[in-house]
Amino acid sequence: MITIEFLGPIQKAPLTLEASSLRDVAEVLKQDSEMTQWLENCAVAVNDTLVASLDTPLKSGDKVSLLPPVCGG
Amino acid sequence: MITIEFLGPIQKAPLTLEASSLRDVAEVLKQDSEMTQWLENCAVAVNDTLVASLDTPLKSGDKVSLLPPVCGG
Amino acid sequence: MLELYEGGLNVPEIITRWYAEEAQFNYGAYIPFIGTVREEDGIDGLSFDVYEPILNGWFDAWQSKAEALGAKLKMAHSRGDVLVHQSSYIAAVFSPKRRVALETIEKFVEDFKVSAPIWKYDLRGGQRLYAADRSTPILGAGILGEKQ
Amino acid sequence: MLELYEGGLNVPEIITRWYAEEAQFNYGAYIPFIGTVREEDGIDGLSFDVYEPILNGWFDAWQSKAEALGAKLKMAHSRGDVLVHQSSYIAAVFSPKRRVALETIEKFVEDFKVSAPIWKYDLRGGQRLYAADRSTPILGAGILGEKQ
Repeated sequence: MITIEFLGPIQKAPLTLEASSLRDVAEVLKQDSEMTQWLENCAVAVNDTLVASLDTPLKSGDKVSLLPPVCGG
Repeated sequence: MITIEFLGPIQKAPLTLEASSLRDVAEVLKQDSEMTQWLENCAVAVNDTLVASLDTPLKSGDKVSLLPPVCGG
Repeated sequence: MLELYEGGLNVPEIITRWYAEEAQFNYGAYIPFIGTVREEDGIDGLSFDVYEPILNGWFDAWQSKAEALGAKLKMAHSRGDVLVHQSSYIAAVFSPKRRVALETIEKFVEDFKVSAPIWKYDLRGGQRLYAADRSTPILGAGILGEKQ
Repeated sequence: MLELYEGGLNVPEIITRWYAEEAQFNYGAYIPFIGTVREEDGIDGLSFDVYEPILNGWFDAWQSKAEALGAKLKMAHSRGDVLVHQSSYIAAVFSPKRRVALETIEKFVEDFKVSAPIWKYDLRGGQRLYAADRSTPILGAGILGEKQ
């Protein structure tokens, strides 16, 4: 099982699901109409490290974080 | 009569002389061997405004200042 | 050093403490950048969410880059609500030399704006509204939305 | 505003007072650049001569340029002796926006180095030695040495 957490303005409780790569995560989130506006502009971190590929493998216990557009300062 | 003042590291007392342009000032200062090292790297101000031409006219009472290379900060 | 505070920053305390902390390390240039909440469009203030684990990693990577140039970085940021005319952000560089300090503070502040995992909200009439139009996707964002 | 002081600057007093002075003017960015005397080549400190009439004119011209961008400049500098690890120079910009602040502080500080009528001396073994090798002729210098 992996955990997905939604940061900042995404008002959504964490999800727990089975996934072996980010591709599986994308499949699940695309079914969620609330998430449509976020998938195209969110960065993704696995265990708090930003990743650049959908092929990033996942193992049980991993944490996937979605980071929407930022504006610090 | 005009006055010439020497700023910063130029260890020289002010001079008073007759001059109708900076060209006259240059003629006089070139006779002064102490000034050789400074004439080529000093900027010149007339009445506290920097000037760019030897043809700058001077009138009685004007103050000419020589500003050697700077390093503030 | 990265410092997070609830609410507006105590700017005098922070910028003078940082100056004192580095006084004996022979830096020739110190440049703090102080960001203050502007009164505009009728907002009461701004509010911030900060995701600390990734912010720390981003900051540590920048600190390593600065150290390679002989420089040092410090940063302070607010969480939660910051009213207009209060400050929410300080980024600072110490460096032996002027050029490195000027170049580093500019790059650090600009990268902060597009990379640091911090989310901004307008405070308006008791509501906290995500500042979507002023926000920037992090470099590499969007992979989950790719056609497969 | 341009402030000259005998000896080293009271940096905490100056940078916090400036921050307070501008607190109600709705600037979004404040960047002070603080220059400190480094211990190097065995010097005891630096010493400065300042020619105030032309410095004021130079500063006023910069202030006008900054105002055209909605920004404001402040500066403090030492006269006389400043020992190692003391500060001799603060330049600061206030601006509504980040980009103008970052660009203006860089240009202002760089132009200061080659234009402000200030002369630097090394303090070494009780002597005050002109720092000729680190000094820059002001733009347009040399007219008195031209062949006629």
